[in-house]
Amino acid sequence: MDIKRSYTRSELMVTAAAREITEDEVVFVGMRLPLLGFLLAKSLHAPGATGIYELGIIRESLAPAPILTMGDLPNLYMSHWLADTFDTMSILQAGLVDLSFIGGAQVDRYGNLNTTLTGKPLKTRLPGSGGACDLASLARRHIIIMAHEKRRFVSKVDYITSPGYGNGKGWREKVGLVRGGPSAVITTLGIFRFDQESCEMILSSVHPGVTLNDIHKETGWSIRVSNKLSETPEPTPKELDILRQLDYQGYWTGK
Amino acid sequence: MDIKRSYTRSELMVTAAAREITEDEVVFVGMRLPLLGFLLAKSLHAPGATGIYELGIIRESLAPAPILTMGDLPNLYMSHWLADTFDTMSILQAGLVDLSFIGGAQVDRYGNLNTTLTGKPLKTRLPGSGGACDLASLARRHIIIMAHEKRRFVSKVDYITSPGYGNGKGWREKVGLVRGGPSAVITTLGIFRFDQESCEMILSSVHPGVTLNDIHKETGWSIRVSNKLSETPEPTPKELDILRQLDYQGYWTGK
Amino acid sequence: MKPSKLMSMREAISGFVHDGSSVVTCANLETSIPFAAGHEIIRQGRKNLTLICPISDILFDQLIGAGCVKTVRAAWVGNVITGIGYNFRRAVEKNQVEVEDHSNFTISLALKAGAQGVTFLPSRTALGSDLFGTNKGLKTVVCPFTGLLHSAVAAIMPDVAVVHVQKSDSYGNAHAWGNMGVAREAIMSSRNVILTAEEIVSTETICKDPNRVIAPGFKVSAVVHAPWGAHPSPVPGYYNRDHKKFLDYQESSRTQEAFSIWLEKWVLSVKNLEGYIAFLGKSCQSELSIKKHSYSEPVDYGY
Amino acid sequence: MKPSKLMSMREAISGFVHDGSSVVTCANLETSIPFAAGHEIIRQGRKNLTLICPISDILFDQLIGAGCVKTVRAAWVGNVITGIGYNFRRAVEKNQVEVEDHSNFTISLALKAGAQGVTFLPSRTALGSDLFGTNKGLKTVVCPFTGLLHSAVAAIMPDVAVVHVQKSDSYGNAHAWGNMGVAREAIMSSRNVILTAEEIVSTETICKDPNRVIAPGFKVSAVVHAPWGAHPSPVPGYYNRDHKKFLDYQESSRTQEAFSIWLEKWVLSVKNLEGYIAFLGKSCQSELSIKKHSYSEPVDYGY
Repeated sequence: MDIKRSYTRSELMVTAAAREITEDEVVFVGMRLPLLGFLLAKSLHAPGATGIYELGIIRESLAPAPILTMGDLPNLYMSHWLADTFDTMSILQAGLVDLSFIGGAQVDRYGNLNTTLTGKPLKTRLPGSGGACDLASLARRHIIIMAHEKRRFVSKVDYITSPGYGNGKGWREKVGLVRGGPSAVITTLGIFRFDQESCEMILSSVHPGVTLNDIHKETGWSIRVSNKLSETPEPTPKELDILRQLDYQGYWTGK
Repeated sequence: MDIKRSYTRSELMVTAAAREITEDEVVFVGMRLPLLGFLLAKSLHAPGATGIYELGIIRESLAPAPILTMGDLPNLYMSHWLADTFDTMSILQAGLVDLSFIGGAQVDRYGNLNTTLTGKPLKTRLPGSGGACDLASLARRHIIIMAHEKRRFVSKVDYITSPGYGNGKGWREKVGLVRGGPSAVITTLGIFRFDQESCEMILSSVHPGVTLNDIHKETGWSIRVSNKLSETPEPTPKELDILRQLDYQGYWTGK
Repeated sequence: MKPSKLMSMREAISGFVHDGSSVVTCANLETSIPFAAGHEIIRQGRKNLTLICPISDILFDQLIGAGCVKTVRAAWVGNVITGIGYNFRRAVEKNQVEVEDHSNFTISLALKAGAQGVTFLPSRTALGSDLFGTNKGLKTVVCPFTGLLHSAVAAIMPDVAVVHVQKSDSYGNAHAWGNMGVAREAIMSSRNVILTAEEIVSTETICKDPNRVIAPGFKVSAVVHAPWGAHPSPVPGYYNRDHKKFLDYQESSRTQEAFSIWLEKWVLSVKNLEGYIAFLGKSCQSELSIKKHSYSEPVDYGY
Repeated sequence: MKPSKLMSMREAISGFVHDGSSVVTCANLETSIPFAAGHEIIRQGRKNLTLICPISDILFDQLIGAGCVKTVRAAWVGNVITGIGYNFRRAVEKNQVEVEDHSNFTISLALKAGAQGVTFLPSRTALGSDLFGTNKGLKTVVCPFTGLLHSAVAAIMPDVAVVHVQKSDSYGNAHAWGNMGVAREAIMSSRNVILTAEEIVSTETICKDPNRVIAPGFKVSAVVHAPWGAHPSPVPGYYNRDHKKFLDYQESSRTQEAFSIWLEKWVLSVKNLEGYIAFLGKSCQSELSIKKHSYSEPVDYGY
């Protein structure tokens, strides 16, 4: 349904992710779409944001050349600190990371995320947590980016790799988590936020061309809809221009 | 009583300390006499010994110029690793340190050492543990170097800064220490070792010119004497020559 | 003079990686991955290895596909640029490989504990997650001062670490720069350490900059000269990432049959690193080489 | 552009070190001791400070003698080259200063815990010692995997760290080299951080060698240009240790009267670092300067 539009669904998602980043925030940057979202925000409205990468990289400037993975040498060049993974994790655990982005295979109504095992019994093997569990546990807030399909949007995930709000309000405190939780879910169909009272996911905006019915059809539970439901703003020409420089081969956002 | 001799008591002690170091050992080096002892051993019979310094220094070569403290810049120059204090302590805790030397104000029959508080009630304030408690807890063996005076050689120390064998055999295991314990005490009067059965200090050799009576007079308990009691070998001319180059102002061993 | 630890890749692997060994590698995460050492492990036909690391960018998948692996203790196994590791998935789903599920932080903590000589370390991560169900090295512990619940991570002490560095002398005194991942923990927690190095240099070169040293030389068991030994991953100061090889690997590993062809072509038939470099070809090397140099400024360690 | 954090020593101390503050300093142990910052604390008449570090080579003794200190959390307080710290001994024996007795490792662990965001860390050190009796931040904890007893060290999170480095930009991105002591832990565990630096350099100079960076700039609150700011302790790359000043300090601190004279001469009457350097004199500076330079070789961070 994006055929008539001048941008791809991935471009819309990356742009939405970028807009979640505020100037001067410390962002723990993951791979693929989150990496692009961070670079886009740095290029536009949040030039003062600091990027932390789990490999042991902190940088305040943009890499001087396009990068496909966070370990590409332009991402090390003229960075502000090259250190241990443990250093970046300590910064995260100490509460110094404002925001992170994670992706997943399965999410549920409380924002719990699964990237480890699916099926009942658990039988389909996925790559695993990486740093996602740590980011979901320890960042001040985190944002989930993923494809919106019924098999992925389930009432209860098969396995909690990255804790969201568990089974609702108070759960994080009860299990011993010191802060954080998901603040948004950006999907191929819309943007979701979390109800402060119930900690349940609420549809906040639908992407242009997407209907409420599309969302209900692809969601495995009866999703609540915000009474201030809006349409996700489209990427601006400037955003698209920068994004296409960053992903100049269209590798991540070309389709 | 050293007046007739060609070396000072301190020179004898440093030489004795140096002889405890075996080729290729990893030695955690403390300040003052232990530092000299290590440097002397490195210069003579143990050129392959590795020195670890709590400041965060590992070096396999001798410093190229005389040093008075371990942080003197010649001790950093061309060293093999400059790192964190925590790195050196982790190496120690992991069991990779063969030997260390510590000094103290008060020692008892089980080799417990006090460098914190003396008196009953505790009222005289001393500088404290530094790294000594860690070395006594975690090195494979440690050697105590100190002046031999009755007020310092007491049946039971007023405060255990650096654990020896506690109250005897099995104590270290009981309190949770994973290895180690003192292997020798080098004093101004003699060299003491520890009985494997009782873990009690035993006089092993007396320094030239020192009588058994001198030692009994200056020891606050009835010290046991080895049935293989010997005289501490004097420093050789070569040892003295090197030592006087290392401590060229006679600052540590001049008197 | 201490004895040299310099040896061939064949000697290092046969001397220190045995059937059933636990091996920590890929410790820099996405950079300086010791592919050459990993491929030699495959050629020597090692079995029942336990592989340990946070994330492994296709090397674990290759070792698994070649049948060398029994257990994986890791946070993520796959192909960073494309996602899924197909050999990994196949082997786990057929119960040929067991997984101990970590996060990047818990595996770092496990190796850190091993490096520090404690049997566990506390953290605030992973609480409430199901990692506790698929990893016996995770429990909880209560802080004796605050009463706060912490996750407790059991120490890991691998039999051997395989780490790729930029420069080493013959005794294992080595310089590494760039992102360090868990390379220091890998070296300090392991009983034996194999360093593969882009360059073998004099001890003097190393000691001129002791803050650049990765770990004390006395921890190192073997030093192997391995130029291009981390290709297709990048090595700071030496070569860029060969993205195409990682992208192509997706198709080359999608089926067992495709993987067998890949394995024969890139590992078995090239015999050793020299053969691999020759097969790679000069134009590929030239393409990946550092074009825009950026040198650190000297600092003074004089007196 | 981010705002500059560069300020005068007076501004930095008055802005971030208050009466009653807990201060970690002397974090490199015997090198790069921030004497200039410490003397400014004395001149500003701070009271009831808590001082934190492993060993403090005479600076803690000076701050105690000047009446700034209420509590010391440390492993060793004295004069490294001569032993006893007389002001420290006098103050403790008169119950003017309280001591929390650490070992070098336990204080490192306490700061490490603070830096890592956990409330304690386990260790195998100090078990059986009487440190547990004079330090409420030491308890024991049982490993949930092995049942082994460990010492538990409570986290310390100081109000402010004062650390001397070789080079910093105006934003707190700094290069440090030499032995690092607990400087990294000091910076990462503290709420505010004052860096005093031999040289203020461009951000470009720092970013040319990011492995040389001591900690992320965003942790730093104030940057002070302080050449000779660590005299009489040594600073790698800048000046040697002034042994004579440490030796003389033994007599200058043996009595309260002698110390008053020393304090007037070296701290109160010199007004600031510029006055101190002038008072020190050119020939002393020349004597301490680096004679035999030894520069690190450049490494390439290009792409």
